[in-house]
Amino acid sequence: IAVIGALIAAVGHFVRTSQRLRSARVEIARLAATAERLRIARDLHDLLGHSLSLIALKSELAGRLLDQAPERAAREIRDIEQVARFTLQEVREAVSAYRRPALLDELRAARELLEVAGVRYRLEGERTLEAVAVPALEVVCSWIVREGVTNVIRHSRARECCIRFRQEGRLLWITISNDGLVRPAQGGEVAAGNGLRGLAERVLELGGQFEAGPVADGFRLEVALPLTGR
Amino acid sequence: IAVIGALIAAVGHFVRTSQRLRSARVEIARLAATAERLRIARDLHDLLGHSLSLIALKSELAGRLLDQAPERAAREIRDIEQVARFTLQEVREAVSAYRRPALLDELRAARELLEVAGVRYRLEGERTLEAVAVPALEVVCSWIVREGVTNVIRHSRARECCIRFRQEGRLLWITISNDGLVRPAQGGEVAAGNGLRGLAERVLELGGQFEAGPVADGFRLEVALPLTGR
Amino acid sequence: MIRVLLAEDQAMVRGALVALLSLAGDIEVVAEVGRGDEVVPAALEARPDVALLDIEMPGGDGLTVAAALHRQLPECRILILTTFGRPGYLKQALANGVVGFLLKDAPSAQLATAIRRALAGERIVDPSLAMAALSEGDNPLTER
Ligand SMILES: Nc1ncnc2c1ncn2[C@@H]1O[C@H](COP(=O)(O)OP(=O)(O)OP(=O)(O)O)[C@@H](O)[C@H]1O
Ligand SMILES: Nc1ncnc2c1ncn2[C@@H]1O[C@H](COP(=O)(O)OP(=O)(O)OP(=O)(O)O)[C@@H](O)[C@H]1O
Ligand SMILES: [Mg+2]
Ligand SMILES: [Mg+2]
Ligand SMILES: [Mg+2]
Repeated sequence: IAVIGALIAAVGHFVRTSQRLRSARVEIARLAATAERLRIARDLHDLLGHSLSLIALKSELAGRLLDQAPERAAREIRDIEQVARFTLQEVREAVSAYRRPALLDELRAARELLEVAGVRYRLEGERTLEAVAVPALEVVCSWIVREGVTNVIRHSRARECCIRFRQEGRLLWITISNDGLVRPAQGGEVAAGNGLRGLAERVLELGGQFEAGPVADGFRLEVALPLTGR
Repeated sequence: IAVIGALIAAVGHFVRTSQRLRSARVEIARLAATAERLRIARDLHDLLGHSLSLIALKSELAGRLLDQAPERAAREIRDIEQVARFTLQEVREAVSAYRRPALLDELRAARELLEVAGVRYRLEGERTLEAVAVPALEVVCSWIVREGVTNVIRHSRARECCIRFRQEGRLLWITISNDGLVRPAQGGEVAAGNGLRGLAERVLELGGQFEAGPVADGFRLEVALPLTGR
Repeated sequence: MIRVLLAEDQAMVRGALVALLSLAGDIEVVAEVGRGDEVVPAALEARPDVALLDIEMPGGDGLTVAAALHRQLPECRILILTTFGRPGYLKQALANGVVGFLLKDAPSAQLATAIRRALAGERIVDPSLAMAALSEGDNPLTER
């Protein structure tokens, strides 16, 4: 009887937990969204509050000065233009930062994608990555992972794909390699495509090194990025 | 033995469900935050990109016009001022309006605000409210509470404020009253303002009744909403 | 003349506010500071009727500074100038002896009116700031 009691209790608990699972979802989503909004509100406060208030005040002032002190009005107007342009730039950066996927999200997405494509996935040197933690490189790293993994899925019959991070002095190395090359590219040359070319340009711009091409049994993309960022 | 087996299975299930509960939380929170961030990024981009570009252009133009056509320059400057203030207001609304406040949250916030403003607060008929529970009316109720309490804090020297909910047949009555009227409005007339006017319009639209004005010792806002919602 | 102290860390904003207030005619800015910790000393020296405090400043935020100023110079009416309302701000401001909570970008005529009304003993809260304070409540994540 004690056992049956325990069983009933356990099942009851299980049912309640399932229900909680469902209602928790809604609640958690709401809280997370709110938290995110508050965070953005804080960012915005710093970014926009100052600039737009300044523009409002200076334009009112310029309007008042126009008759009596036109040269002072002209100075205020020049300030307004500068502040507006500068802020516009800042907003663009903030917006693209909000859109930017974090590297860890990107790696998780890569794992899921490879899994459903039936490709075994290995990640090496994740520790390095955390130790390094360079926000300045996060965008280009995410880009490398995304393009590299997309290519593995599109162009190979890989059974395995490995993403490796490695630090060597002031360089962060990222290697994405896979087996199952579909057609050995002619003369080791890689067909023209926009993905790798764009990536190479960005990496060189950052003062890094870039290499991509077929290897013995597959394909390898290898990039080195200077840890000083830019 | 079958019972024990079932027990173990149930407990195992329960443990796994709990684990799922935990990892689901993280995942849901992440997704919700990302969704919110993307939505805000989009809004901001559209809103701010446009306004700031406009300000930059108009200030450049105003600078050029200053000597030859000062009155046109003056118009541009007025535009800039308007755009800047309007945009700031939009940003403020965007940031706070993503979450429509629930009525109970609103009432809690009202209590806190009145408390720190040194105004005694009474809430009557909370039970009515729960019994009634009309989601369709929640937004307008929240709005009434917010505008009413803001007005008490802004326009009165109240020592006491009372919010009362009351059901009469198919009508939900909400009364917000306070003592400490600052200046008896001339002839019982209430000065024009956007807050009460907007509220009155909405209430009439919903088929309700609206009344607001000074009373013997203070001010009273009284609204009736049909419980059919709309 | 109404004697005003202005605390605002951004020099350009401060300059524009001083110029605009001076155009009002009956207002004189008797002290300008760019840091929170300079507010009380400057106020004790200049004895303003009204203090306008920015919230985010180096050397002490406006809400905390308001409490100290209210203690040391209780006759000075304190107004907070800010760009966005944040959960808890209005509450804390009122608790710290602040009588007005205004938008930094408000038209200067509105600001001048608020200064006069504050001096006459009224409390002034910009509706959109009150709104933000009311609708957000406290950070929901810290409640759990
Ligand atoms: N992992 C890989 N396995 C096999 N071949 C690859 C791999 N990655 C790239 N390639 C080869 O290199 C070429 C160039 O790749 P790249 O990413 O630049 O272009 P793409 O993927 O064809 O087009 P896109 O511009 O959409 O990226 C590919 O077309 C493919 O032939
Ligand atoms: N609780 C109150 N105590 C005293 N007077 C009040 C009260 N509520 C409103 N009033 C008077 O009614 C007027 C109109 O209120 P209303 O909310 O429409 O406008 P407002 O608060 O002045 O501006 P806003 O458009 O920002 O709401 C106020 O200006 C005030 O004179
Ligand atoms: Mg590609
Ligand atoms: Mg109002
Ligand atoms: Mg500041």
